[in-house]
Amino acid sequence: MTQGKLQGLTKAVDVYKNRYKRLRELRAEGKKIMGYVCAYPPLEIVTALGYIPFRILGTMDEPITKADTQVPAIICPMLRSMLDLGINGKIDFLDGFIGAHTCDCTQKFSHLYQYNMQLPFYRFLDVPHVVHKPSLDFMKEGIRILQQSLEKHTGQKLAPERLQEEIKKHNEQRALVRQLYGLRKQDPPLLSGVETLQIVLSLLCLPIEEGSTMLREIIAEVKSRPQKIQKKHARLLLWGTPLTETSIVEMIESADANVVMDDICTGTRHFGLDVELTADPLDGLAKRYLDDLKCPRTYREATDSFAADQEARFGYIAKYVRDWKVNGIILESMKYCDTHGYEVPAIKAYFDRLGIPSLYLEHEYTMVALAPLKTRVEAFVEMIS
Amino acid sequence: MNFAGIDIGSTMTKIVIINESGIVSQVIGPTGAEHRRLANKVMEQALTQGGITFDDLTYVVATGYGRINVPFADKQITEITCHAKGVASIFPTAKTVIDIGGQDAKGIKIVGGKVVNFVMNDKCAAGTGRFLEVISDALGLGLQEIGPLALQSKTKIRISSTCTIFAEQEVLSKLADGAPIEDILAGLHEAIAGRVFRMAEKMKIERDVVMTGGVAKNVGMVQAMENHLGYPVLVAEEPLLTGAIGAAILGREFVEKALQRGEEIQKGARLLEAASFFK
Amino acid sequence: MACYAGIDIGSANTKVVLFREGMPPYFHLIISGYNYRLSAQKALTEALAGSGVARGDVRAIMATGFGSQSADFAFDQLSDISCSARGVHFFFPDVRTVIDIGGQASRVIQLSEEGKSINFAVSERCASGSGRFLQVIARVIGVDIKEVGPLSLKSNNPVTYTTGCAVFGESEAISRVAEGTPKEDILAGVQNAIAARIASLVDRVGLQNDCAMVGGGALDIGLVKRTSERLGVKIFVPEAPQMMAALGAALSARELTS
Amino acid sequence: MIAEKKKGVITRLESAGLVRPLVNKMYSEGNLAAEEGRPVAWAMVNWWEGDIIMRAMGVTPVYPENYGTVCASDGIVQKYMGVSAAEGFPTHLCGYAQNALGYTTEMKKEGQVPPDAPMGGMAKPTFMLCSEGMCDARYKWFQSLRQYWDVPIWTLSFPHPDFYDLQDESIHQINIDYMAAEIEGFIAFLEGLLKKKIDYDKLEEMLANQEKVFQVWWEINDLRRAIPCPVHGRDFWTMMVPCLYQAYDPQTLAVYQAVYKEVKERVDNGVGALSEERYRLLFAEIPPWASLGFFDKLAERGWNFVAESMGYHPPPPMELPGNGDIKQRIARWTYWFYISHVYRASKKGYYIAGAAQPYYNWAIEYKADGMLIHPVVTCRTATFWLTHTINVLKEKLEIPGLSIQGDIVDITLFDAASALNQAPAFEEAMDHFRQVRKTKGLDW
Repeated sequence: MTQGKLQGLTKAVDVYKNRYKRLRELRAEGKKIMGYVCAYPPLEIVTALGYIPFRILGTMDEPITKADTQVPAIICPMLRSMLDLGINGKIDFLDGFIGAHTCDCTQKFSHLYQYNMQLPFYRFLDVPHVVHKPSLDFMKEGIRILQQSLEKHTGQKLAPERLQEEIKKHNEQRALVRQLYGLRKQDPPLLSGVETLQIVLSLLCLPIEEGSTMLREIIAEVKSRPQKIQKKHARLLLWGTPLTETSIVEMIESADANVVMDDICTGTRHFGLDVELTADPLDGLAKRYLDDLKCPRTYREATDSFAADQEARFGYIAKYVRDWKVNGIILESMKYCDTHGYEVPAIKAYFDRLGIPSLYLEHEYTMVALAPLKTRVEAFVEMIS
Repeated sequence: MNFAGIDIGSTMTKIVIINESGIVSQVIGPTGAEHRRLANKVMEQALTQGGITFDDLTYVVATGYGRINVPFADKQITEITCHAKGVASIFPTAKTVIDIGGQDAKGIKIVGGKVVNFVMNDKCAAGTGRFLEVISDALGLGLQEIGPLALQSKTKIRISSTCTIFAEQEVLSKLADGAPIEDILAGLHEAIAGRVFRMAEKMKIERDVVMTGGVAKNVGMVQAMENHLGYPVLVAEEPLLTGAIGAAILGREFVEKALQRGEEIQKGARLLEAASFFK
Repeated sequence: MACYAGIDIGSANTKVVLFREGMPPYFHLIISGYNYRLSAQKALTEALAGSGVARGDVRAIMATGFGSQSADFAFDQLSDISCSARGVHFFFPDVRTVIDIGGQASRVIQLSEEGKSINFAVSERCASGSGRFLQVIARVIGVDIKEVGPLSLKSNNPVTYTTGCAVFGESEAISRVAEGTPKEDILAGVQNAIAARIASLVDRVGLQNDCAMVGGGALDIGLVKRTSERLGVKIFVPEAPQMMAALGAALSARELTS
Repeated sequence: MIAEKKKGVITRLESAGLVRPLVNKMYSEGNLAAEEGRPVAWAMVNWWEGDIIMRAMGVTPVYPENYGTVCASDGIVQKYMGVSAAEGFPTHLCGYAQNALGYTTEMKKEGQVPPDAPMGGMAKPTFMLCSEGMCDARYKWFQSLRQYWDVPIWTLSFPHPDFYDLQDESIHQINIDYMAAEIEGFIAFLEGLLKKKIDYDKLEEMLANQEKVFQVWWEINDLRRAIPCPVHGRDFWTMMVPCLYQAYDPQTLAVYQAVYKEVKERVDNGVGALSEERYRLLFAEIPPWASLGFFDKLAERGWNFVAESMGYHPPPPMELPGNGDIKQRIARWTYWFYISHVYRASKKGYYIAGAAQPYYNWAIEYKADGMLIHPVVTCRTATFWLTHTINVLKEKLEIPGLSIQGDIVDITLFDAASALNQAPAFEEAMDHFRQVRKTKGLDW
C-alpha cells in the first residue's frame, strides 16, 4: 500500500520509517524534489515554483563510511552522515539542492555535497549571523537571487500574489503544527515526544498539502483515542541540535519522563512563527527566516547587560516552560556542534536563575553510544521528581 | 522491617541490609567481572550474616552499573542518587561527592541528601579506577600499595599515552629505562586526579568533599585530589559501600512514605537468581 | 658472503632478518620486553649465531619500528611503513594495498609497482584500533594467541561490544564468558570491531588489488577472514607476516650500500 | 648517508629579524594603552575590516586568538582549557576560545590580570569586536565572554559567498555593499561609544599604507616561486604577523621593503632557504604554533615549504572593480582577501573544487612535490577542507599529501615523533609521483 493512501498517525509512522518511499512515489508520478539544508531556505518559493521540498538529514542508524574519505572526523557528525548518504546513493531522488550558510560547516558541506552530487539545480543562500537593517536587506537580496535562479531554471515567473498564496499555505501548516504541540500542554500529554518527532520528521519529506491533511487527521485521531500517554514525574523540554531519529527521545521517555516540548530545528524551530504577509512578500520572508527563526547560529544584538542578553536569547524558551508546565530541561547536543556548544553555559545559567534544572547531554550521533547517557537521564529525572 | 541495598558495579557487588535502627549486615562480594553476576550469592551471604531470610526483606533496591539486571530487586535507582543519599547519611556536612569507580567517574552535588547536579565520565578507562588496577597489575603491585608509593615521589613523570593499554606499555618501558617507580606512579595519580577534578569542577565543587569508590582507599589519589582542591577531603570507613547504603535508605524511605499514605508497596519478581548483563 | 640485516623493534616483539643474495631470508624473533636496547642487541646476536653469519659479513644494518632509536648499532633508521611495503613487495610484487596490524597501531599502505609506499593511513593512538585489543581479550578469556584464529572461525553469532574501549571490552569479555557466551563469539566480536576500523583506514587510501595483510595481526586467520569479508577482496598473507618490516629493513640496508 | 641528511637546515632571512619589534609592539601595546587609560578592544582577527577603523579612533586592539598561541608556547593553556571546561564549555570548541574563556574566568576571580598570565596578560576590554569572517567561533565566543565582561560588543558581519558563485561578478558588489553598510554601522557604534568623530584623513592614510603593504608582501611571496625557494615557511610564519595586524603601520612597510630586497637578491643569485632543496611543499592550514621547530626537523631532510594557508596567504593585487569611497575600499580589500585565492584559480579555468582550488593553483605556480596538512582537533574551519584538498591534488595533479594531526593550542595532541617516522615513507611517495607527473606531461 502506498504512503499516499495511509492516514493519520499510521501514515506518519510509516513515512518516518521509510523516509524516502513517498518521495520516490511522487517522483515516479513526475513531481520534482528539491533537497535543502537546515530550516533557513524559504520553502514558500520552492513549492511556489513546483518543487516538493525535502529537508536533507543524516541518520544515527548507519555508520559513516565513504564520507570519512572526504571530511575529517571532527566535523559535525550529522553533516558527515548527510554526505555519506549522498555518496552512497541513498538520496537518489533529488532534482535540485539549496545549500546555505547557516553555520560554517553547513556552508562547506553544501558546496561539497553539490560537488559530489552534481544536481541539475544548485543555489546557495548566504544567511548573515546578525539581525539589523543591513543584514535583513542582505537576506532579502539572497532570497531574491534564489527566486530568480529558480525562475530561470524552471522557465516560470513567480508573481508576488502567487507567492502570497503559497505563504498562506505554509502558515496554515505552521498553525496545525502549533495546534499539535498544544495537545502536549495537558498532563499527561495527549501526544508523546516520540510520536511528535515521528510526525515532524515525516512532514519534512511530504508535500505541504499532504502534510497538512495528515496533521488534521492526526489531531482529530489523538483527541479521541482511548489509550492515553502514561502520566510521569518529569515534564521535559528538549533543547539542542537536530534529532533525525526518535532514539534519544525514546531513551528519555523510557525513564520516568515525558518530553512535552522542544526547541530543536526538527521541531518548533522549523515550524515556529508564521511568515508575515507584507506588500513585498520577500520582506516577510526575510524577517521570518533571518530574525524569527531561533537558532544559536544567529547572533542576537548585545544589550546593556548579560541578563538582558539572556532574556533576548532564551526568553521564548522560558515561555514554553511556563505554557507547557515543564519541570526540567535537557540540553542535547551532538559532539562538534560549535554554535550549540558555546550556548550551553549561558542557557544553563539562565534556567538555573529561573529555578528550572537542566542537564547537558553531549552525544556522538550514533545509536550505539546512547546507552551510557541513560543513567544520566534517569539520575536527572530522580533529581527533579 | 529490613531493607536491602545492592550495588552492582563493573567488577564488584556490594550489599547493605538495614532496619529502622541501623545496619544489619554489609557484604562486599567477590571481585572481578567473572563474579559480578553472582549477586544472589552475595545476597545469601548478607542474609546469613544478618541472621534473616530473603522473605524478611521488606524491600530491595538495586543500583550501580548492573542494577537493571538484578532479578530479585523491587526497584532500580541510579548510583548517582544512591551515592548522594548514602554519603549524606554518613557525612551530613557533605556538599560534593567525587566517586571514582571501576567503569566510570562521577561528581555529585548534594543538598540535604538530594542530588542537585552531577557530571559523569564513562567513555573509556582513562580517568577511572580501572586505569590504576591495570597499571598496578602490570607492575606486580597490589592496588593498595601504589598509593603510598606514589607519595614518596619527588618529581612526577608524565605518561603521554591516554589509552590505558598503551600507558601500561609506556610505564613498563620507562621503568626499563630506569625511571623510579614512585615518580611514574605519582605522574599517573596526578593525571587521573586532574581529569576527574576538571570534570567535577564543572558543577563548582563545594566543601565538604567526600570521595567514594574503591579509589578513595588509595591515599595517593586522595592526596592528588586534595592538591587540586587545596583542602582535605572526607573518606568513609568503607568508601565502597556508600551506594548500597544509599539504596537501602531510599528503599526504607519509599516504604515508609507508602505506608503513611496507606498505599500498598509495589514489589518486583523477587527471583533470587544470578544477574545477567548481556541477555 | 655479503649479508644485510634488518631489525624491527616492535612494542611486542623484536625481529631480525638477515638477507643474502640468492638465499631465503633468515628470520629471527624474540619478545621485546621493555628494554629495547638490550633486546635489539640480543635479537641480532642470536640471529647471527643461528644463521652462522659472521658479524663481519654484515655490510649494513637498517633499524625500523616503534623502538628503532634503541638500535644504536644500526647504520640508519627507516619508517616501518616503507619497510613493510618493501618486505611485502619482495614476496608479492602485485600487491598494491598492505594492511599492517601491529601492536601499537594499524596501518594501511598503498604501494607503487616498485614496492614504494605512495600513500598510507595510520590508526589513532588507542588500543581499540590495534592488534593489542585481541591479545588483551585472548589473555583474559584464557585463549592462547595461536588458538584465537582457528577458534574464532567456529563462531556463528559474534558479540557486539557495548564499548569501544579495549579495557572495558576486557571486563565485558570476562563476564560474558561467566554468563556462558562461547569464547569464539567473543573473539569474533573483537575481530569484527578491528576489521571495521581497518575498513575505514582502507577507505582513506583507497583499496587496490592485490591486497595483503602483515604484522602480528595477520597471524590470526579469523581476523584475516573477517577483514576480507568486510572489504570483499581476497587477502594474501606471507608465511611470516610479522617479519615483513624487518625484511623490508634488510632490503633497504642493501640499497644503502649499493 | 646520515651526514648527508644533516645538510640543508634553514638559512633564515636576516631582514626577518626586523619583524620582531613589530610583533613585540603588537603584544605590549594593549597593556600600555590600558595603563594610559586609552580604550582597548578585544578583537577577533578581522582581516582589516575593523582594525584600521578602531585605530583611527584611537582604540588599541588586543587579539585573544593570538594570546592563545602565547599561552600555548607558555604551557599555561592546559590550565585555562581546564578552567573553561569547568565553566561548562565543551572541550571540542576552538582552542583559542577555550584558552580565552579560561583566562577571563581567572581574571574575574582575581579581580585583575592573573599573576601567572604570560606577557602581562590581556587588559580588560572597553568593548569587544566580533567578526563573522571565516568561522562561527569568532562571534559565538565573544557572545560567551559577555557572561564575564559587561562591556558592549559589536559584530562585524561578513558575507559568505559559495565558491560556485565566485565567477558571478554581479554577486561581489552586493556583498561589498553589505560590508560597507556594516562598516558604517560600526563607525556609528564607535562614535557613540567614544563620544567623538572618526578622522577620515587618518583613516585614508592608514588604508593607503595598508594597500602598499599588501603589494610588497604579495611580491615577496610571489618570489618564492623561484627554484630553489628563497624563503622557507618558517620565515613566512614570522613575517605574516605584521601584515595581518599592522598593515596600517609605516614601519611594517619599511620592514617588508627590506625583506623584499633581501629575497630578490637571493633569487637573482639562485640562493635558496635550504642548501639542498630536495622537496617543495605546500602547507595548510593553521600550523602547530607551539611546535614550529618541527619544520626545522623536516628542513634537515631537505623539505622546503614554499607556500602556505589560504587564511594567511597575502591578498593579491586587487582585481575587483569599484569606486573610491573609503568604506567601499576597506570592505573591498577584506572581501577580496576572502575570495581572491579561489577567484584567481577559477579565472584560470581550474574547475571548482572548494577550498582545494587555491592549493591546486599554488601547486602549479610553486611547483610543489607534496602537501603537508595539519588537521586541528579544535578547529573545524581550518580542518574541514584538508582531506578533500589532498584528494584533489592527488587525483588531478599527482601530488601526494601527508596528514599530521595536532591542535592550535593543545600541544599534547601533536605527535612529532610519529610524524617524523612517517617522513621517509612520504619522501618515497613524493619521489614516485615526480616520475608519474613526468609521464603525465606535468612539467615538474
